[in-house]
Amino acid sequence: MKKTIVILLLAAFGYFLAITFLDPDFEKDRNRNGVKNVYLEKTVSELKTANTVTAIVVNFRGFDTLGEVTVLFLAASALGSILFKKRHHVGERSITLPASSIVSTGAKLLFPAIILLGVYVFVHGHLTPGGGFQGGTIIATGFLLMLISYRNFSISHNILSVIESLAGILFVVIGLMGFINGGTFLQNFMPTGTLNNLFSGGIIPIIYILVGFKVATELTGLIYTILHEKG
Amino acid sequence: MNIENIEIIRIGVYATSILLILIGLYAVLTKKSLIKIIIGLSIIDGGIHLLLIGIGYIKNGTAPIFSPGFENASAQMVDPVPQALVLTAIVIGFGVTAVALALIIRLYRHHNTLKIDEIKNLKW
Amino acid sequence: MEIIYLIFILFLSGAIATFLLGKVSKRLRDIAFITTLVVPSVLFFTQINIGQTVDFSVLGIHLSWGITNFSYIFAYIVLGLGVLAGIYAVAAMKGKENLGFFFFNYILSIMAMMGILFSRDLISFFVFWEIMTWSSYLMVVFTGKDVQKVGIKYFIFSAIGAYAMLMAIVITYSLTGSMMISNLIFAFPDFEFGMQILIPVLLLIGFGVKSAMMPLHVWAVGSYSHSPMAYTAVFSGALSKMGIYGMIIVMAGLVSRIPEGYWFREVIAWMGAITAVGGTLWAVAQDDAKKMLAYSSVAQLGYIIIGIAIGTPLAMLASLFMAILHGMFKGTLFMAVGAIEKQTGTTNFTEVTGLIRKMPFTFLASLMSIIALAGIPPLGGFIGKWMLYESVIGSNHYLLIIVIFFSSTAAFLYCYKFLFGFFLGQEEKEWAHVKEAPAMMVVPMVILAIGTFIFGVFPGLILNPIDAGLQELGYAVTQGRYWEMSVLFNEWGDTVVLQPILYTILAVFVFFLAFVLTKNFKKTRYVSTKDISSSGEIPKEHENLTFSRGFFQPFLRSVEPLMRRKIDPYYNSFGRGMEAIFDFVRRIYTGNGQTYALYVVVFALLLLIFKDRLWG
Amino acid sequence: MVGSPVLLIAIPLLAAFLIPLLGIFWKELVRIIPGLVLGYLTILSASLYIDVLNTGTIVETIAGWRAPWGINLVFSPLTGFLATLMTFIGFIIWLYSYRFKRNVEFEAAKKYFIFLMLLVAGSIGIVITGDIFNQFVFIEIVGISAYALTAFYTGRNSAEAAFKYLIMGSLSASALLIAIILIYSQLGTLNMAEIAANIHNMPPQYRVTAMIFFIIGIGVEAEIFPLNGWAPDAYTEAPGPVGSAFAGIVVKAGIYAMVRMMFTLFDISGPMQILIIIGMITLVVAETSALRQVQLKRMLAYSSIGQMGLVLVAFGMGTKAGVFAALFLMLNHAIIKPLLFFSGSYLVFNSKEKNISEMSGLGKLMPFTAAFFALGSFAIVGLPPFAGFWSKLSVLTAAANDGLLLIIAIVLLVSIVEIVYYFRVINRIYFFKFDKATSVVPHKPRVNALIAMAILAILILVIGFYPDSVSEILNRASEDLLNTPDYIKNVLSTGQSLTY
Repeated sequence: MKKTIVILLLAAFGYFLAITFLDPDFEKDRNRNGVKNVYLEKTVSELKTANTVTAIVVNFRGFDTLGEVTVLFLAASALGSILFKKRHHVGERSITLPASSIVSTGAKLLFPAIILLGVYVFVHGHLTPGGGFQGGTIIATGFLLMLISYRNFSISHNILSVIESLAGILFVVIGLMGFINGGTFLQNFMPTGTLNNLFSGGIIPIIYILVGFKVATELTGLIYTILHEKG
Repeated sequence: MNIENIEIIRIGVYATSILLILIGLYAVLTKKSLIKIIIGLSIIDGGIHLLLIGIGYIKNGTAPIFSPGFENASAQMVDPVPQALVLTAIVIGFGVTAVALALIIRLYRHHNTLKIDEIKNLKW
Repeated sequence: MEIIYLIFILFLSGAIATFLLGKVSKRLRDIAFITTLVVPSVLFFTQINIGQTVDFSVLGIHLSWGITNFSYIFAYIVLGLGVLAGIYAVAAMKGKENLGFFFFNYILSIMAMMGILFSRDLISFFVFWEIMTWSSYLMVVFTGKDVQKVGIKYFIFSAIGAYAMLMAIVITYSLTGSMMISNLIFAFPDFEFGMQILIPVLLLIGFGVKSAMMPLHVWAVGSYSHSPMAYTAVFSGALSKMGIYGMIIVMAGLVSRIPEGYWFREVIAWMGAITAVGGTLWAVAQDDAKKMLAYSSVAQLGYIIIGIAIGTPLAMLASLFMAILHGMFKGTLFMAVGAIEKQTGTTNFTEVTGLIRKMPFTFLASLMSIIALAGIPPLGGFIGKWMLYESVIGSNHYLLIIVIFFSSTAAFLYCYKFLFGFFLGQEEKEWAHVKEAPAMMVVPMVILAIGTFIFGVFPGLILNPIDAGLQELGYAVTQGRYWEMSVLFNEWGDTVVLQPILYTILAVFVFFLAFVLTKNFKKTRYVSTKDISSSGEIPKEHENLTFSRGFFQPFLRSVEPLMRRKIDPYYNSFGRGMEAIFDFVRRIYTGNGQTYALYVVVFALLLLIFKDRLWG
Repeated sequence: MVGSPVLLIAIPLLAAFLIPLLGIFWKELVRIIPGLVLGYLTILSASLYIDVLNTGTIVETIAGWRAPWGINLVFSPLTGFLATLMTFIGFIIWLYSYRFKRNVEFEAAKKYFIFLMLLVAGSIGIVITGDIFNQFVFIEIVGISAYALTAFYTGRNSAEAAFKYLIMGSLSASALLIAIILIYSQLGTLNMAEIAANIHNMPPQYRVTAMIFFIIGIGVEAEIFPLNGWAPDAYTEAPGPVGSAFAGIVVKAGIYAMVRMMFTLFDISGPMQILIIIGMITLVVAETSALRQVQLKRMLAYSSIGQMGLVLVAFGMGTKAGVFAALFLMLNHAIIKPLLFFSGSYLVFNSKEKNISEMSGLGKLMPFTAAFFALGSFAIVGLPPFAGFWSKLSVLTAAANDGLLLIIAIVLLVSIVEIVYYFRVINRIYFFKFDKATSVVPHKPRVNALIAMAILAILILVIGFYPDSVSEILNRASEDLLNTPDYIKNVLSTGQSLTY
């Protein structure tokens, strides 16, 4: 009964979404000369960043990214706070089954490669598809792999939080340096170099690397917290 | 490819994302398990992210990355803005999901159940 | 600095100082309290000129304060009663907890009443009205008895009244663009028909609550009887008159200027009549003096409302005269009850008897006030009632006059009950130790009682200022013309030369008093309760000989059909019904997160369905 | 020039990242730094606001890109007013909760202060940003801090409350994203001013649909009727100061986002029936639900929702008087509700089951707290001469000028309900006998908490006795909200950012 009602409701809702998005007029009247063209043009001419998406994420809409990093930071803190227990002891890991030797050996083998890949992805964020978030996530998967392969694998929470904090602080400080040098927050104050070089794009790669660190440590921290949670 | 095909691709993307949103909503509205509700929320997020990407699509578009020698290819590039937005939206969705899962752990600790209709100590 | 501001600043700072000093020293607190009441009163009567105004603006709304001839009349009641009851309160409340708070609220409500009289605009009027409401509310709940029932009831009704008034005020503002009362009165005849009905109705609801007009009176009894008696004197004596004050402005300023005013008058007059009859009957039925006086206040306010509704100059004079007199004698009676309560610990007629020798001054004050209340010459109440009868008959309300006569007559019953219950009858051993109340309590009572007498003998003392005040409301210059119409009162208002008839009445009265006080008293032999023989039988120890039990049963039985119609239960069931509905409404918040998610979707859907209407 | 609006966001974020680091060295810093930051923000915001009142709107671009390309922050008479109010309330909340969780683990306290600070920062962000997607990000920052703060106490049903909040919050975030998608796909921009300038080029069916999804997206934070199921639970279960932060800061940001969207983004002028209808329903349902509440905080929560309904009604009138009244209501509510939550928390703290019926006679034992509660109640129900009266009066006069008599009547009737439930509590705490069986031996409020309450109480009295002290500010703010062309012009004409 309830399901039927819900299905009917959703059908109606879907109908309204459909007449909005599937209407041929939806494409016809679109303004195709919005900010997009400016972004594409300025990315090359002023920021010298090959990857426009990165330029947008880090520079044009860098403020969003700062907020986004804050959201991640908040999520990690919130996890700690929500799962916080009065008796402060490190819980037993929930996953108690030992991994098979194939997995553990493979993990050992793969771990450096994954880290390396992650680092590559966020260092080349301004040149190739990829960037801090993607790279950070990859690194976190490396740690996830280690955590599920080795029961005793542990990471110092302090180190994680120091890296995390430092990355965040530096992000804001770079933003503020732009503020001091150029007059606006997050404004580029470094030479932009030439397009398609590793050292190009001004502060973009630096920020993206910081984001990479932050995402990696935060995701690892998240995984670590949840893994050590006894349900 | 002719224009009709492109329309079909585009509409297909939109339709898929709408469908995803509806599926997610269905899970949120009918499933009793907290975990499934969160999965439903994630599916909604997925649908919306797809929709967001979909509006950046242009015919025969390429990725908005300038390779050496193609510095003036911007006319052919898809809209980069939705991609940047979706990156942010994904991360935010991820953060919310993480918090939600932590809350579920807490709820399970407290109520010893994952059924949403049994967790209503707070009402009226 | 404007003297008007100074008065309010003195009141306010005095209130705060009294409150704070209460933490330090009791004596200082009492002194501060009395000073705060006396100094602004003296300032008011000496420094304030009629017509003097101060103007300022708040939030772009022009406001103005100033006293008029008309509000000056009420200032007599407020400040006179305020000061006297204040002196009384210091003694009466001695030893109670939290007195700083009591005095704070006392001063605030006096200040608020003065503010109401000063307000020449609706906003200040409302502000002071609300300050008066909440400060009196805090007095009602001060004793902590039946707080949830009585206090909340008082405040709900006050809020209904106040908000009805506020609605009228904002409508007025939107129609005239000004908050001045004079502008409202000026522009009122040009309003469209609906507004001409709505605004007076809303205002009358507001004022009707405070003046305890019939369907809105249910708060009055509980509140009057629950607040400390020292305050009830002000509450019933002065605060309820603020409702009368407003009502007069509405009836004279607005209602009389539109053709439909006739119906307003009839309806209000009949409501007043019902109030009078109902209040009287219920007063008769009470065994508790506080409640009896509370009902009696309701009834008296009913008379005053009738006079206002009739609206002829004589009726207005009568109403205002009765308003002032009622403030005096009801204030005295409440104080007397307070004194009895302080000395004996109870206010029940069935328990306390024979206090006449124990508390002679209280008795004297009560006696005079009761005579005034009952409307027996030469005390003031008589003149008011006489003028009222005359105006009611003069305006051809014959049915109304029958009702009024009925309730006036019935009022004698409770008047007698009050005197007999407390003061007459046999002395009980239990009350042998009772002494007269302290002088600070007795003196204000006696002063007020004497005042009642003086105003009864020289009505012109009040009637002249009232006359001047009525001119302010647009009544023609009367200068004694109207009360001269009464056979009994030829020229009393104008000259202090007493006519023979007055001498006669006065002589009789004085003689009677002298008789009571001197000769007869000495010859009386005091015996114990059981020292009687009734039909040859000597009563046993356990037999109850207190006559005050079951007073007037036959009468009450005969009027029972009238009294069965109580309005309280309807309000209560309405309130319960609303609570049940509200309780049902909050079940929307089921507590289930999934349902809330459903609400989101349904809400979205609703908006999408009606989307064509959303824009703009 | 003392600084720039961007610091209002950057400094708290910096401090939030710093706190975990500094906490390693000296634990007390964790408590002090948020206070310093919030205090600094208050001063900064106030001084910027004074500048704005004197010289006109400050538009701050970010990363050096002018308005439609980069994100920009708009510090106008309206947003400056709200930002100053929020930072101030945030500081007061910090002051109140400075010694909060003193005896408990350092970790918990650390997180509490981080979340609180980011809650304030996020709310400011919602208000001063000029970009709809950026607003979405800030809404999420506020959301996640709010979830975490709601679930702060591990022993209670707080996780349940937070979970409900989270479900509704993420559904609304999805709706907001759909709205953003619609706008971007049609207009190709995310900048509010540019959207406002071009909104009439958008085909009406998409325009209305986008508006609907915006309403749903922001409605959860703004606590409009069917979307506020989370609010009573969250207010009840969150720590006391957090309830006041919700009522004083977060809701205000939500309401602002909603009216900015309606007034500027969609450039609607004249009365907005939808806001009036939603606001009335919210008001009536919330106030009637509050009547029979057993728990004090829950009652306060419903009251808060109801007040926000009234604010929306006032905004919905669309006239200058209406907007003025709404802003006045917001200001008063932002001052009064925290006071009620502060003092109410101590009352709740001293009753065993958090029930109102167990607070008998606490007024005698904790005179200051009870007096502050009574003052707050008097003010919020609109008794003169306290602050709430003037805002209620402005709402009513604004409604009367539009001839909305029915609304006046309903608002006044609802006010009576409001009086009933507030006075029940006042009666209970003052005029009932203290009962050891139901109350615990009172914990007296600490000095810092008393100071925080006293500041708010003084403000209530000042505004109550001299409402003209704020009327100029509110006038400027309401003019700013209604003047869409100027907003567009200010934002789009700012080429380079300000220098200092």
